[in-house]
Amino acid sequence: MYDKLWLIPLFPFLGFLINGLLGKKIKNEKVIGAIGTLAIFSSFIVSCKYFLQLLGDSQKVHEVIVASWMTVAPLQVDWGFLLDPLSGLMMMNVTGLSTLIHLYSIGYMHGEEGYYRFFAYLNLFTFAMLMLVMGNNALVMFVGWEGVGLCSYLLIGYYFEKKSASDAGKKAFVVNRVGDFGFLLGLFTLFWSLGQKGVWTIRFTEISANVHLLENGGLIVTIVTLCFFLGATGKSAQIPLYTWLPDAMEGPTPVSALIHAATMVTAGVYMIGRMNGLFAMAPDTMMVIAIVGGATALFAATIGLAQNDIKRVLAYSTVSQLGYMFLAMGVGAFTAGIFHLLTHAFFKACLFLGSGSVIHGMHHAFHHAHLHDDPQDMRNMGGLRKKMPITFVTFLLSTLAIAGIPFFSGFFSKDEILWWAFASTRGHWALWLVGAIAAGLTAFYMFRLVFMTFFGAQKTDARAKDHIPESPLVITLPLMILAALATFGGLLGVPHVLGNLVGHFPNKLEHFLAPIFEHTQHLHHIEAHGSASTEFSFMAISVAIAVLGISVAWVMYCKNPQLPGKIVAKVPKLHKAIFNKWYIDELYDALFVNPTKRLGTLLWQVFDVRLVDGLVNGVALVVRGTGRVLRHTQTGYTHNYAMSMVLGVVVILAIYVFN
Amino acid sequence: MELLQLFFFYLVAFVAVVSGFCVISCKNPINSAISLVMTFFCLAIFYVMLHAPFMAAVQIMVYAGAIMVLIIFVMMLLNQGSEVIARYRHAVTGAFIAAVLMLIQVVVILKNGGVSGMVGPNTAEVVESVGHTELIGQAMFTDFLLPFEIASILLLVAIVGAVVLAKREV
Amino acid sequence: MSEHLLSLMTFFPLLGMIIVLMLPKNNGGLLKGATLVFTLITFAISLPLAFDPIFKTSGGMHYTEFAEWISVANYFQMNYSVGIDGISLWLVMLTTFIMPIAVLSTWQAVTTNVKGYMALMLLLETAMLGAFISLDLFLFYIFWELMLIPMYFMIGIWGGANRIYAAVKFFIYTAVGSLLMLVAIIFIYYSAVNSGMDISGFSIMDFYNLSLDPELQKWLFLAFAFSFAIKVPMFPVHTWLPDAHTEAPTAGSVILAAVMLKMGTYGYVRFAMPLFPEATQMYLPYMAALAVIGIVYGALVAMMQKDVKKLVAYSSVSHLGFVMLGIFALNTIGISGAVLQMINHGISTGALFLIVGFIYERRHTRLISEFGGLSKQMPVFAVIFMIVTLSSIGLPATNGFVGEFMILLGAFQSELRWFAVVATSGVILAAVYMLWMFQRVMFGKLDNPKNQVLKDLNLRELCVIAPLLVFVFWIGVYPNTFLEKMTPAIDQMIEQVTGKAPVVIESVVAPVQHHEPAVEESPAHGHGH
Amino acid sequence: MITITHYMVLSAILFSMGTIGVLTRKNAIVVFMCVELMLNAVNLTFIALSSHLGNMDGQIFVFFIMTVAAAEAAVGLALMIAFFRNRESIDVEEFSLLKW
Amino acid sequence: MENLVQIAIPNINLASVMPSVVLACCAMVLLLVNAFSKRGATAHVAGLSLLALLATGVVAVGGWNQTQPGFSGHVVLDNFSIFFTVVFLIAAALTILMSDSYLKREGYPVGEYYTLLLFSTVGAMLMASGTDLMTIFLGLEVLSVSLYVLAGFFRGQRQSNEAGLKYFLLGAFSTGFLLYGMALIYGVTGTTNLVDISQFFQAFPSALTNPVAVAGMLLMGTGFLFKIAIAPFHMWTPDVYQGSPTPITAFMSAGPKAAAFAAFMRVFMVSLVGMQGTWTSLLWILAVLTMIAGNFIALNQTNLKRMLAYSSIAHAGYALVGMVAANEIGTAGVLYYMLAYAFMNIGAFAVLVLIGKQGEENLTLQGVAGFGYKRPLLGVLLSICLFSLMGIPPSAGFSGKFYIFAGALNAGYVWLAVLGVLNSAVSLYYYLRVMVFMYFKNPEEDFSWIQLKPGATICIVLSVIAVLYMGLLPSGIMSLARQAILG
Repeated sequence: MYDKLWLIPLFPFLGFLINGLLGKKIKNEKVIGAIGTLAIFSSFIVSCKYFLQLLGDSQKVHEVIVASWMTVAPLQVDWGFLLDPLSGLMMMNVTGLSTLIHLYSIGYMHGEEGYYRFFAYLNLFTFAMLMLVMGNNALVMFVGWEGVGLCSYLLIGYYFEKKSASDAGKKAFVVNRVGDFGFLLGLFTLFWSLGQKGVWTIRFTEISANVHLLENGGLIVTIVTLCFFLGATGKSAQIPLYTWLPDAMEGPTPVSALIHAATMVTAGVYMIGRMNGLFAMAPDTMMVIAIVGGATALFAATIGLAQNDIKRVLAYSTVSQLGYMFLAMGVGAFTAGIFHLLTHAFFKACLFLGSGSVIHGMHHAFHHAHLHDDPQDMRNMGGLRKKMPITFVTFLLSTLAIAGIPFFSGFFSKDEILWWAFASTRGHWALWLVGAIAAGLTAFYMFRLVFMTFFGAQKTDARAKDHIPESPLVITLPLMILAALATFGGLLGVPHVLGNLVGHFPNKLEHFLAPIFEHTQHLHHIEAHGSASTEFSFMAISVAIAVLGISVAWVMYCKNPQLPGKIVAKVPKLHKAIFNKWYIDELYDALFVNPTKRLGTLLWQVFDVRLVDGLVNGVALVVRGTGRVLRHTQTGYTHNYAMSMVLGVVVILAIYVFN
Repeated sequence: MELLQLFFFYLVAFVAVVSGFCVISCKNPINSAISLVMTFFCLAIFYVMLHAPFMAAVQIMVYAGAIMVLIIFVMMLLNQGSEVIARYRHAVTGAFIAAVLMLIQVVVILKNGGVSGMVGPNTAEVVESVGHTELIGQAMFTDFLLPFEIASILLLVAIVGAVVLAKREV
Repeated sequence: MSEHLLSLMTFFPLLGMIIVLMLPKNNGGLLKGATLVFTLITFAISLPLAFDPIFKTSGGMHYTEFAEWISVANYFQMNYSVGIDGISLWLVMLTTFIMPIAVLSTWQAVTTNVKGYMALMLLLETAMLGAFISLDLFLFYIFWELMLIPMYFMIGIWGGANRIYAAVKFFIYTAVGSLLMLVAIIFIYYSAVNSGMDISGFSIMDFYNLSLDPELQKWLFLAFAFSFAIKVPMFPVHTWLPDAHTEAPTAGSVILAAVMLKMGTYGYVRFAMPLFPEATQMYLPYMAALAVIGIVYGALVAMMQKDVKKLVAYSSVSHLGFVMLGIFALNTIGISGAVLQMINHGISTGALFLIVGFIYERRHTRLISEFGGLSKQMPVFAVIFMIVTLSSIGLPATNGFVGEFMILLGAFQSELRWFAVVATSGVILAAVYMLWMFQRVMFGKLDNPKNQVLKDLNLRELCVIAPLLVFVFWIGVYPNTFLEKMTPAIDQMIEQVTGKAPVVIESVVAPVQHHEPAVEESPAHGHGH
Repeated sequence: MITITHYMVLSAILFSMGTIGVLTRKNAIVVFMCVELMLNAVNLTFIALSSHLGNMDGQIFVFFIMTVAAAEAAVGLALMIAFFRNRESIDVEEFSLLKW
Repeated sequence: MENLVQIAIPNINLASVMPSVVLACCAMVLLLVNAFSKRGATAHVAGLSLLALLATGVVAVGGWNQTQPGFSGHVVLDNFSIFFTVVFLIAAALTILMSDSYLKREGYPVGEYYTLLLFSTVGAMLMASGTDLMTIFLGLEVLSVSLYVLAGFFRGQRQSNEAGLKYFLLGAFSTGFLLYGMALIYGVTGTTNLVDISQFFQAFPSALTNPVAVAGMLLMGTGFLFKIAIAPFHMWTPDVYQGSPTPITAFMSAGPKAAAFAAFMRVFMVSLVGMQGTWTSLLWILAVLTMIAGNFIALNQTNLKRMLAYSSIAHAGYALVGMVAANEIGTAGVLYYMLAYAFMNIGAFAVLVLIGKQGEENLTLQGVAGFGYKRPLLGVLLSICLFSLMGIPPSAGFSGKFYIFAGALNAGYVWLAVLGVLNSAVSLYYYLRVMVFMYFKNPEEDFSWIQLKPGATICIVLSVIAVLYMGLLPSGIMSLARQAILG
């Protein structure tokens, strides 16, 4: 039935192999692009088949073991895949978006050196991401988990000749590794603690079937989940490990769209969803997750306020949105979290691709005019809506979605999160408040972005002004599809209150994911309780906040463009802090990076060379030195030799006769 | 009688020690050599006192007669003048201290230990009656035949060696 | 034939050495070719071992050979006693596998005294193989010491600028440890004799049954452990390694890293621990602590190195710290991981040294600062370097991950839990130093004019490194090929050390389940790798 | 009564004096003479003991010691002559080509 | 005069000294042959002396397992003495093999050299087979007097003069102590016969603690230790070894040392076995001191002969460890080690003999720079000898050390064994340094003056073969050594 599930990751892998090994020989960009895209598309088709099959299947959880991996009693790890609603959804998400972005890349990456490399990496990424979401045990997930990190590293450092790019790639990998450290520790602890109860396993199904053996809310569970959460913060760019994501914008834009918005960064959320049974047992961890998520949402949003690089704004926005997802997971709104994951994938991918389209155009123009202006700096843009209409429209739709304007996808998902944050048994009003403020800020900076880019006067250098083209169809087609999804995707999970309003429009997503989350939520009494009217009023408040944010943006960046400058002049220090990302990177450098380097140097040059090796050489020196001293007893004078004999005799007699 | 013997012993011993001291202290090697001969004579007297007249004779013939003559001859040949004793005073002091320590040790050892009280067949009376030379000869050619033969080899070696070393050309 | 397979395999290189010594001196190609053929034949001889299914079922010694060797009535009996079990099997295979690669890697690097070099390589192979298959402590010691000689000359004659210091240091440092071990070996023998045990020679199989006084064991263990720790090398007796590695010629570094360092870890598994079980338990935390310090320390020091080879050398300290931790986890997972990691380290670090050799041959420098942007000029090299780097970092689906994971998991299941936690941080540091190095060498602008004319890898170099890459993924994806043959032997070893059989717990499925997963066996099962 | 101890103490004194001579004298011939003095001290011991024990072995021993002394004298003096030919000296403190 | 009638013709049992007699006679014949030979033509003398050694060897080995006492208990030809005899003969033969070309090169082609060498071998053999202090003393003197001459053999060379004279003066000095010790033992026991002494001590155990006996033992030990070159009586060694003609140095390091060991072991383990507690504790300390003195000072040497001299001091220390152990394996180990050392050390010296130019100024570390490249075969052979001296398996040196330290461990001297192996670790440095210069430095000279004369070549090759044989298959010789000490 589902035994060909392994085909899904296989296709991208084949694509990777073909492009990676032969790409250099093929040379023809079209062929390379086609191979890459087709590989993903095939995988998408197979995914669709199985997904549909799953939809119609009453049995919702399927495991397929392909081969064994490590077998050492009591450890048994297989190469196996798991298909259940959650992984099915992710699988669809990944393959679908990936197909679109591959398509987009054909146009976007045109003419780049190492074109084949890009597609190979992208294919590899998709493969890894599929392993991540489809793995039936924690270790296969970890393969994908690290695999996507690797691809992220490779793709961020795609322009490896640029130091900032390779730095960013390395940073991404290392920070992710910090998270992986947590993941591994969590895994070890889990394996051990379950093993103590007689269940040696790392298979998700068995884990969730046996977690009840552990003490509910106990220390072990808390430690395990905290460790896993540390892993999630690394991958999903949460406080404290978020710093790599904004830097990751050094990669080509499709990469940002696919990896750093739609798929990889959501892995943490997915992982928590995958192990919801375990996390639900640790309320303390859940609280930590919610707090971290909320804080990240707010914190990243503040930084997003003052960035001028179009992609950086989107990057911080991503961090912020991921924060929402964690907030959702933290308050037990698993479905909402996954929902937001999906809608965010749609609109954020669209936003990134749209920004890519803009950059593409700007780059084209600057190139044409032989200018070296930054094509990503929004201060060089403005008024592009006329030059790039399709891009503008799709971008605007997605922005509306992210801002939470009613009936766009973002509205439904974000609103449900905020509602749960307030009303969940594990929620708190403060969490809601943080989320709401962040939502307002999001609306503000997103529209700031839109206004600065597409509205107002064209601030582009006059020489380049007239050479900004609309992107080709291969670029705009994915934009349009994504914009459509961003607009209507929310219908997947219409909240009950709204659904009831129009006559039992079901929350399809919740229903679909019920086999995964329902049991947990029941078991741990996680639910959002509140009257419909309360829910409505909250909805209204959040809409109001969003509108407020948009309006402020409109006032500041359309109506009265001098205003921002004035505000900045009033609070220069604050602005500088925000602009410089609250100096967190500098702080980390000072706290971790530099001390580690200094420690390394110290250990090497002082401890290792002087002390440890010095001791070794010192022993040798002492021995030789002793020899050199002793050597001078051999004076060559017969008298001395005779004397030594006599003294020897005297001493020996003294010792042995008069002992 | 015994007192006289004792006195005589001390007298000879005194001479032996004094001449021994001259050996080590005379600046002129010839004087040292003469003193050494003196010591040898004293020892020969002791040998007689110890009922070993043959050894006394050998002592005088071999030591005083042969070896010392050889030494003096070489000394003359090399025509060495007198010498300062040693370059370093403290070396001399050290040597004295070491040697005196050794002496003290040996004396204390002798005092504490003493030698075997066993008396073999060749008591003074037997020696008197049989004759010392006879006894020596008897022992030498029966029990000590091998050492005697080895001694001959040793002397041969010494001759060959001396010739090899001392001749002027190859 | 098969009853003398091990001897044949071990002494065939020696025969090769004699033949090589008789070949004309000036024909470098012939000498290298002959040596390559000899090492390949040795590999071929050893291949049947790898396919023998007996290792899957039995943890004992197989292919044993026994011959009285030195026998002095009432004093000593030393035997030529060899055999192989699941643990030594893979180390033997690693040796025979690495040797042709090492020979091939010298094709252009060694131009002077080719004959001597080749002869030493073959001698070294015999010594290493002999050490892995010896079942008699005395025999083992002889091979163990014999290894030093060729390596000493290889470093000293064909090494870098500071080669003399490195060679002498290597020799003396290692010998100090092994001499103390020799004392301990003799001591055990007498303990066995005095205990009235009926022993034939220095057979470890007999010594395993010896119950020594724990107080005594402590000292003996220390002697063995010290000797092996130097060879491993464990912190703080590691300082010979960076010097030796840096100065050795490429093939020397490869063999040193890939095989000779394993002697130390192998020594713990085969000798130090099973012979002195009580002492092992006693020193367990200390050894684990040193291992963990080695992991972190090696990584931190490696991070700041300016010389690529030194960096790799220090990374070995770190990696072998993992191996030691796994060994002292004293459970099947940990030790299996450790043994696997020995092979992994051989492959990955061997490959890294080859890679360093490739660029050294081109640029005659190993300073990181001399490079930069090589990816552009040498794309194939870049890919291979990247793969090897990742394997060294321990990326899942490469060999390094499987080993490290099992080691850490094993250590976590044992009482070394907190050590495992610290050790796990090693995976972060590994990424830091390796990627930083990779970045500085391969990425950035290609602005050094000397680097702008570099040629990518040629066919020979690809042939040298390709087999290693195969195993990088093979072990990463399907380590069971190796694991299934080593676990019986490891279980037996654990039983010897802990006095009880390792607990094998069947997975107990909890009674309460809210849904039954439908497990479907794929038809691809079993040949999915 | 002259006891054996008298002789032995006397010989010990002579032996020590010989030692002092060896340790202090510069002239190689004198050094050798001091060695002879030591040997003579031993001879005295042997003969005294021999007499005391009523046993000829000691005297025979002395006989051989004398032979040895003669042989050594021959060889030693030859060595000194050879040395003197090259160095114009037989000062033991000149023996310092070989050291350290 | 009726006493004369009582003289009974003693049971001489000529078989007991047959090897010595054969060799001594041959030596005397050689003296005559030499006298009638042309000046400077010494090759046939060398050849004849080899034949003499061979004949002696055949006679000696023929007596294996038949203990032949003779000369009223003055001498015995037992396995112990035969084993040592063979060691001396081998040392002498190897020395002679390398000597001929050497003597010609150095300008002293004198036939008496061989005679003296043979006589010194006779002396050594008598030491090893003597069972009476007198015999041992006379053997020692025959050996020493020959060696004084041989050490100073190059009478035109200042170094050789100095070596000979130093050796002579100090040797004579130490003889004084030896004799004094013997006198004291004689005084206590009333006999000089080793068996009688041991019987005396068995009969009167209280005499064992008699200070005179202890002092006698110690003083006598001093004399032997001087010959073995044990600290603090070792100081003559480097000077004498350095100054002597190189083959003689080689011989001295192997033959006389073994002879002194033989006598020392026989005296101490047969006669003075009752004082074992005292002398083992003394030798324990001295062994350590010796190893340290030898090894540590050798580290700083640049002259190869001098370095090997220090190393021979250290090796004497190792061998002494076997005596400290004083058990079967340890003592057998000493025997084994003596033979092994003869081969490896003489092998090394033989190569040095070849390397040296006239006057041997170039026998320094710098002088062998690049030697391994220019003369690869010789280089390998020298390296094997050096590895054996280091005690790296599989070589004779390793097996020897193994047995000795095994003996020490079996007797419970763990720390002694540990110090021993640590010392041998120290020794690695200076041996390795020779190889550093041989292989790791660029040649400064082409070593074209080296001519592989058959004698020296055979000497080296034989040594190396023996070194490897004793390393790989030591059981045969070890069994012989065992039989030797068990009588």
